[in-house]
Amino acid sequence: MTTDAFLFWFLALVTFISALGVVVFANPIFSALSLVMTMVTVAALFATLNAFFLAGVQLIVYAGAVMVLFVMVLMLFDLHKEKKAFTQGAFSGSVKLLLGGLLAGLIVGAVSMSKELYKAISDQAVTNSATGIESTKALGQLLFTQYIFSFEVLGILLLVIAIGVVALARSKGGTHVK
Amino acid sequence: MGSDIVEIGINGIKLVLIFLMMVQAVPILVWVERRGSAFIQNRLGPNRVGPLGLLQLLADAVKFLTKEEFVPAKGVPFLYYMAPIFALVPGAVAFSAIPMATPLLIDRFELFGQMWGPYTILFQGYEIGVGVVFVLGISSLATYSILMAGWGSGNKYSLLGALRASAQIISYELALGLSIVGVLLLNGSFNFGEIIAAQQGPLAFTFIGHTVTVPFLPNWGVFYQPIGALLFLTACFAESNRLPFDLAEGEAELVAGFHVEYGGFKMLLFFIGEYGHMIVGSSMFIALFLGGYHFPFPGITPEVLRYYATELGYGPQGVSIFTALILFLSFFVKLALLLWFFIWVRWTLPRFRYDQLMDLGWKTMLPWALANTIITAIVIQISKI
Amino acid sequence: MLNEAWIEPGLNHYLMLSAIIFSLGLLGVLLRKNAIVMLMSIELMLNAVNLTFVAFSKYSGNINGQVMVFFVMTIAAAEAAVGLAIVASIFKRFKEVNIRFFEHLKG
Amino acid sequence: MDHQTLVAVLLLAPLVGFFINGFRYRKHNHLVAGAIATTMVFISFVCSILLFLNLTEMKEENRRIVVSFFEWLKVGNFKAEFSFVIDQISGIMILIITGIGSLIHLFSIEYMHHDKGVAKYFSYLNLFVFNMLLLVLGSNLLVMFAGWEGVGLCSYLLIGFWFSDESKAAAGMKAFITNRIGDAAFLIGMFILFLQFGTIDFANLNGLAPSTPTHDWLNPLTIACLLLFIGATGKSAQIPLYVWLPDAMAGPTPVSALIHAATMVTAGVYMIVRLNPIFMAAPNALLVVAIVGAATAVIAASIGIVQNDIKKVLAYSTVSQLGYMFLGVGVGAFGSALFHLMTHAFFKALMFLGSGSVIHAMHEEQDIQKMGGLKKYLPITHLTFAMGWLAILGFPGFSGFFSKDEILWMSYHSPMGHPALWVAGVLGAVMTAFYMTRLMALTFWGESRVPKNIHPHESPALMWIPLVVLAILSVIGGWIGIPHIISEILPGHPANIWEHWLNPMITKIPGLAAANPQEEWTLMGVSVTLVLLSSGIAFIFYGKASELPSKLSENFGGLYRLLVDKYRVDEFYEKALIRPFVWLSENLWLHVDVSFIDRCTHWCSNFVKGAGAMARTVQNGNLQQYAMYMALGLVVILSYILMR
Repeated sequence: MTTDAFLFWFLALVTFISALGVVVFANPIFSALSLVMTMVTVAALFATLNAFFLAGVQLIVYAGAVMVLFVMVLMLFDLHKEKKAFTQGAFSGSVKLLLGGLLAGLIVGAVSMSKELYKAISDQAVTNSATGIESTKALGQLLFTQYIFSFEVLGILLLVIAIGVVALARSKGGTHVK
Repeated sequence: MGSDIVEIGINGIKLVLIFLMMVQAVPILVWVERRGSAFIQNRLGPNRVGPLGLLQLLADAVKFLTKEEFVPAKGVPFLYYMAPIFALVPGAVAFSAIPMATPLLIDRFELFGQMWGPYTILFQGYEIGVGVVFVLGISSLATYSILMAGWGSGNKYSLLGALRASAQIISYELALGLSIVGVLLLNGSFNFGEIIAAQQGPLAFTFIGHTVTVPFLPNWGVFYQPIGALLFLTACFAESNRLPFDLAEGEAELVAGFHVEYGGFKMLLFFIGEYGHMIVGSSMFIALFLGGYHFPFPGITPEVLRYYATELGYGPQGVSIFTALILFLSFFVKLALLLWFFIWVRWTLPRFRYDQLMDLGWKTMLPWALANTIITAIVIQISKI
Repeated sequence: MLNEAWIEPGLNHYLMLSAIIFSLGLLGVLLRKNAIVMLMSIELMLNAVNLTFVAFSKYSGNINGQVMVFFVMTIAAAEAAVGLAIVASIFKRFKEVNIRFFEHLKG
Repeated sequence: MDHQTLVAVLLLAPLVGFFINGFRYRKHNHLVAGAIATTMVFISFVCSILLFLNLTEMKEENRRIVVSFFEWLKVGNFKAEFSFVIDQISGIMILIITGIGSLIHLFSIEYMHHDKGVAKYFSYLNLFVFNMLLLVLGSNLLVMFAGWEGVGLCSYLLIGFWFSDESKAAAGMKAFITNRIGDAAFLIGMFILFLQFGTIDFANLNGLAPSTPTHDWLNPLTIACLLLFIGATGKSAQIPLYVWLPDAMAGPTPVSALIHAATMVTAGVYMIVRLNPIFMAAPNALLVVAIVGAATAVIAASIGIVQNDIKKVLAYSTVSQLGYMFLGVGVGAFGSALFHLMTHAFFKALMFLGSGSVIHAMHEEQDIQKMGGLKKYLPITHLTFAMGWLAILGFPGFSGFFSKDEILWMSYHSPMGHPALWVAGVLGAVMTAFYMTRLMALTFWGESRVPKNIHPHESPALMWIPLVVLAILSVIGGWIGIPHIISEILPGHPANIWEHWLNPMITKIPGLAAANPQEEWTLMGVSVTLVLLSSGIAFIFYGKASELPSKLSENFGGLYRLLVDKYRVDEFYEKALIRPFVWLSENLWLHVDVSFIDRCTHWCSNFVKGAGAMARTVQNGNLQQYAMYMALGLVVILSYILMR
């Protein structure tokens, strides 16, 4: 077992457990913290895939901003442990569980039965550089040439959302001292 | 990761050393802060225990360790206990990614009847290609310790303090991230090593085909990015929740914010976390704007030092160790001065009001940082003509 | 069962992991009644998809996948902001974040 | 300015006034609203004058201005341009409408002073002017019909202007519904004309009118003309649809002056004059028109004799005078009818405004039995009213004399006329003289019967200026159409400008013999003498406060009651038409609509509701269930792809 393999299996295990935690913790705050853990391990998995920049962005954006928002909202709402974390209905609940299991089973089965995808090219190209600097540069170049339009649209989307969210969550009278 | 057992061992030892360095800096800083504040406020400060009150540190440590352990009745014990530990981790992890001197070269040597080496040991915890992003990402996790503490304490003041603190940290993280984009653009790299290497020697740059050299100034980022440096330093204050940005623990309104319910050793851990933040911020500032471990005198470059060491008769191993130690000294002095600056500011400036704080972050610093980024990009494009 | 080829991580491993995480997220959406937890489950699903993108990007040597991840992250952040704002509005109105209360929004 | 712009301004100015006052009717007081509305109509008046002057400068053969804005409708070979024509007829009409209109607007400013909805009132008035202009300017029947409906609407709105009074609102509805009957006939007549000639454009229609008249009663042309005439009876208050006009006096008095005396009610006459070649081709229809006109003139006048409401008297007088116009039209004297239309517009508007002034002075008192001796309180009103009185009497030299005498003469002389029609006309004139003198005597002369708590006063200048202007017009208005035989004995022999002006537009009466001056003089003398006699009797009856009227009414009680009850026409309509109709409607409602159609529709809707309820269980708003369906679909599709 090489270090790479050890790292992967360790991270996969932690990811799985914390993802499970998101779904099963009755207290939403623990769910959220569990999700933070998942985010961090997914960032680590990105790093094992040599996507260092994305790992950093994952940490900053997801773990550092989005999840903080979630945790803050949850704490503000002061939701203590819920008596019933799951929606009622034994039948529909079991159907839903079955569906989730089937989906996972189908994909895992399909993937495992397939031949090794892309096995040949695993050690080449920009993505495999040791530091990830080149991959970051390539990412930037792609983003600002081929995907420039999407990038701009995304910027506009963010602006619209910023305005919309402020309008939606605005409280009467404002928060500032007059 | 290393390729054999010795290298792994060395790396492990290195991490422990860096962690210890950070932790051990804290008592000293506490003493400096207390003496320094007294000095600034025209008081005496702790001066009874030991010479200059230096043994006060030990007395404090004993006091912290012997205090009563308790869990708030309405708190969440798991979060309550985890919060101080999480306060420590991001600072330590982030600090490890910052290089403090040139690498050490270790010759082949024999141990346990086996030949090992040669090794190149970096003077930092680990080398990461996109170090800047990594440090930013890791330090953004620090919010969670505050939120966990605030929620886990089961106390309104704690929660409010925690929410304030995390909102503040998120807000200022934006300005922080944007303020360094200028430096990143100039260097075209996320790597601390490359950024620091680019800052050695005298101030020299080319602008539209003209090469300008200022022989008496170092080639530091702060001369290229003064606004960026100022914004970064300010945001660092906010990130570490220190005065004038310590709204989260404003005694007058929130008693003591998220650590109302903490005492004893857990409190100490929070202290270490806060100082850890300061250390990480200062190190990053040094690496990005103050030339890293390079001397402020443009004449004294690592090459010059290596040359002297060779003159003194050291071999390659000795030369590298000599150079690294001297450069580490340079880094250490800069760090000490910056930390003193942090303390100095804390005891000089008054506290902001919360809305002023948010206005400063969103309405002043963010636009300035954006403008700085855009202007830098334009100037870089122009200078390439 | 556990032969050497199985232990060494490859594309398949990442894909399976992401499939499992995706399904967990799906179950979270289907089963939890707290709207915020549902939003978090959606984030989980998006993360699983991101993992797939990065894995394919690495193993096909094509960096475009990482660009997609970049976009997904941005949109996920936006989605989280909007979702939370709506949940906050609902909470203000009903003092409850049970997803069934959102049915009050229908015509 | 070119013609198109002028016409556009002419039409749009009142519309703009309508919008300005209409949108801000809560904000404008009577001065602002009145100034805006009056200015707008005055702008139209100026445009009319400019257009009219343009018209006079043109050559006689093609003296018409046609302005087309856009193609309105085009379905198959049915085509209607949104276009307007200004020729000899409509040129005069727009002068009358905008000229008298501006005077009445001016009068209204003071008259409506105290009303809360004054801006609304002015906006309606402006809208009316716009629609009336549309009516007279339209170059085809469709545009005319648009205006026709528009004036009906405005009439309804203005009659029921004080709708908080239920009887006034009912009067408005009565006018509206009665007009609808006429409008339906008008529309059908229009369709028949289109079927017959393939066009609804006036110029084309008149050009296509057959030169040889048809005497067949069932000829489509005759039927179309009769239907159009029914439309005219509705709008112009002729038998049998005249009942709405007396009730229409519920509206503000200036409205009565503008709409129910000077302009809208003459639309029927205008329409027939406009289509005179068509009508000339259907002499039978014209005969009906003449008989109805004469009958209306007599009957309405006879009702007018016993009315005590000042406005009701004037209303019946209007109906009667409109009867004269139709009599003129019916015997082929289109020019004379139009002439009488104009002079009538002057003196009747004058009298209505005068009555408005009186009512204003009497604090909304309309009963002439409670007036009397107002001469000394309202000198200007009295003087101007007297001018109107002389004009309607047909006192020689006044405008009414020339126009009415012309019609009477033609009804005798024209080959389409008949001595009986002349007799009816003279009878009407005699009665007109009687009741108008009675009105004068009871209102202005004799002893004052004004209640003690009312102190009459002369109206302010804004109200009497229009009166004076109209009085002058009532006197001199007839001088442009002095008949041949009178002009011969006058110094300078003034030409008959009117006849000359209208000549190209009017179809010649076939077989019209040369006038015999002696005969004409005789007839004129007879009618004038009888009229003077009748007014003399009325003066003695009422001016001298004799006992005769009450004695007469006692002796002829049956007749008197019949007259007071207006021949019980309303009651007859109620019994013969309205009740059966209501009965039919009720039965249809209860037995067809409720028990059959509703049941069918309920069954349909219940079916849909049931189906929806079944389908709704799928879409129950439960987000997680939706997500489950999505997951289900995902699993199914995935397994299908994998199993393939």
